[in-house]
Amino acid sequence: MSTLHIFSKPLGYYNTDQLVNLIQPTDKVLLLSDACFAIAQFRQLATHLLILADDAKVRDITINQPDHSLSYDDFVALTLATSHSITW
Amino acid sequence: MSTLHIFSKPLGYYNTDQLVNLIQPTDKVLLLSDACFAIAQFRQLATHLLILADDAKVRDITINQPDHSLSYDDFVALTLATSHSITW
Amino acid sequence: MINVLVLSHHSPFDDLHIRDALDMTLIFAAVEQNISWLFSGPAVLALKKHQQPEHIGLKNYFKTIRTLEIYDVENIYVCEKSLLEYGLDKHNLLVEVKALNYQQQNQLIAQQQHIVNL
Amino acid sequence: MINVLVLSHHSPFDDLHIRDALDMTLIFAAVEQNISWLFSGPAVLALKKHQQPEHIGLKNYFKTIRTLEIYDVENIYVCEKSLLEYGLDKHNLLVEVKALNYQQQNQLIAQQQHIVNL
Amino acid sequence: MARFVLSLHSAPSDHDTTQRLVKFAQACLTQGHNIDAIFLYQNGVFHASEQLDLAADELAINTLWQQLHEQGIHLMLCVTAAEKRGLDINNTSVFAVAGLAEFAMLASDADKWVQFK
Amino acid sequence: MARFVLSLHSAPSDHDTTQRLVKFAQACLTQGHNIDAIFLYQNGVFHASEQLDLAADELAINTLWQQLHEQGIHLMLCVTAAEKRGLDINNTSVFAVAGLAEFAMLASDADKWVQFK
Repeated sequence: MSTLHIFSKPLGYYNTDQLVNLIQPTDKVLLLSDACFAIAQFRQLATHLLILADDAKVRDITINQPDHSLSYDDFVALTLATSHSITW
Repeated sequence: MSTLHIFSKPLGYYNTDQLVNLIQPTDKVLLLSDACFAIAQFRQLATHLLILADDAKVRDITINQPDHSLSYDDFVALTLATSHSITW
Repeated sequence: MINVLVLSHHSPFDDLHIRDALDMTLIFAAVEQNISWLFSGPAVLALKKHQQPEHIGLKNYFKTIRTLEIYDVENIYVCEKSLLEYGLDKHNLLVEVKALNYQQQNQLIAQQQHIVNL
Repeated sequence: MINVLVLSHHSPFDDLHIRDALDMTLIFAAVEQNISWLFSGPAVLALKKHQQPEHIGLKNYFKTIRTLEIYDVENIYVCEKSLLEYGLDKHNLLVEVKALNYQQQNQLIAQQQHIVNL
Repeated sequence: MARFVLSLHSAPSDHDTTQRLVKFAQACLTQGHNIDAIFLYQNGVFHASEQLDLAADELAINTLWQQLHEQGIHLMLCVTAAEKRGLDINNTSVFAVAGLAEFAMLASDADKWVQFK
Repeated sequence: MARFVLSLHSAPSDHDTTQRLVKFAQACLTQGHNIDAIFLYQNGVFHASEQLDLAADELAINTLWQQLHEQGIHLMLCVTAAEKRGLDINNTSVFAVAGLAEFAMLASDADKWVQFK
C-alpha cells in the first residue's frame, strides 16, 4: 500500500504540517509544474523526490540524480505502481 | 501615513512572515468574509482588528469589543482615513 | 463497492470548493459506493453550526450538509488538530463527525481506492 | 504623476497572475505614472533566467518581462528574503532588480498612492 | 467628496465577494462619493459573460450589475484580461469593453482604488 | 491493461495544467491503457465554453481537445458544476453534458482516477 502525492506549486501553497504527517516513508512524491522550482523545500517531505523532466527542463532546472527524472510514460507507470494518488 | 490591510481568508492562506514584517503599528487590519472566522489568528498581526459586522453575523461570530465592528459605511470611511489599501 | 475519499481543505466561502466536494460526496453515496469525507484546516469551518449566509443573499449550503445523515453518509471525518486551531469542538458542529489524529487519517487514506481533493 | 505599486506573490505558472501583473505594470508606465513592481515569495521565480515555456506549448511571457527595461520601467523590486529562499541571486535574473529587506519594503509601500495586489 | 475606482478580481462563482463589492459601492454612493469606474480584471472578467444564468436560490448577480448600471456607474471590462481567458468580447452585457490604459488613467485620477477578491 | 479516468479542475487560463493532462492522456493511450472518461469539474468546466478563442501564440487548447475527441475519448462536462458557474450547457463544443452520477459510476469501475489541477 502506497500513495502517490502530486504537487504543482512550491511548498508554501500547502499545509506543510499536514503533509509532513500524512506522507509515509513508502509513499512517492511527484513534483510537476512550479513545484519543480522547490526541490529543496520538498526534500523535508521525502528524500526520494520524482520530478517530471519536461516541466523541470522548461524552467531550466537541473535534476541532479537521473533516477529522480520522470517521463510521461514513467508518470503513467507510477500511477499504476501505487495504490492511489492525491493531487494536492 | 497608514495602510489599510484587507483580508478575506483565514491566516493560513497568506505568508505570515511577510505580513508580520509589513504591517506597521499605525496600520489598520480589516477582516472580511472567512477571515472573520480567524480573529484569534490575526491577533498576532495587530491588536486592534476591524471586522465587517455583516460577514461576522452570517457566520455566527460574536465581536466582543463593539469598537471593532464595522458597517459598510464605516468601511468606506476607513478607506478614506488611510493612505491606501492592500487587498491581500 | 469501493472506498472513495473526498478531501476538503478550503474555507467555507473560498469559491465553490466545499459545495463541489458536497456534491461529489452525495453522488458517490447515491451510486452506492462507500464514500468518506475528510475536512482539514479551514474546511472544518464549513461544519460550524448556526451560519446564515442567506442574510447576505448567498445560498445556504449548510442545510444540504445536514442532509448527509439522511442520505446515509456516515463517514464524515475532521482533522482533530484543525478543530482545535479554529476553536471548535464536536458540539459546535452541524452533523456528527469522527475527529481523527494524523495516524488515523493515514489509516483512512490507506483503505481507499480513489482519493479526490476538491 | 502618482506612485503606483504592483505586488506579486504567485508562482510563475499559477494561472495568469504574473501575466496580469505584467500587463498592469506596462500600462501604468505607458500612461506615464511612476510604477513599481515588487516580487515576493514564489513570484521571484518569474524573474529566473533561461526559462523556455514555448517548449511545452506555453507562451513565453519572460520575453515581455525583459521589455520592461525598454519601456523605462526601472522600479523592479524583489524581496531579499524570498530570493534566498529560492536559491536565486541577482545574476540569475532576467532584468536588473533592487533587492529590498522588509524595512525597505515598508518605505516603498509608504510612498504609494495606490497599491494593487495581482 | 472623494472619487473611487473599484476593481473586481474573482469569478462570478465567488458570490460572497460580489455581494460585498456591490454593498461597498452602494455605501459610497449613499455618502455622496463618486465611483468613476468598477473594473473587471483577472477572473473578474467572467462576470461579463452574456450566458451567465444562475439558479433562483443563488445570488442574483445579473440584477445587481443591472442596478449599478442604471445608477449610472461606469462598468468596465478589461479587454486584455478577457482575451487571455477566451471570453467573447462581443457580448458583454452591461459592461463596456475597455483597454487597460483607460482604466489606468481613471485610477490615476481617483483618490482611492479598492480591490475586491 | 488498466482503465483510467482523468479529471480536470482548473480553468482554460491554466494552460500549463491543460498541456500536462493531454500529454498524460496520450502516454496512457500509447501504452495501450483505456481512458474511460476525461471529466471537467470545478473551474475545469470553462474548457467547454464554445466561445473559447485564444491568440495564436497561446496554447491551442481547442485543437488539443478536438484531437482527443477524434481518438474516441469520452470527454464529459459536469452539468452540476457548470450550472453553478453560469455556463451555457447548450453549447459545449466536443464535451458531452453529463451528470455527476454518470461520472461517479465510471470512476467506481476504473482502476485509476488521476486529478489534474
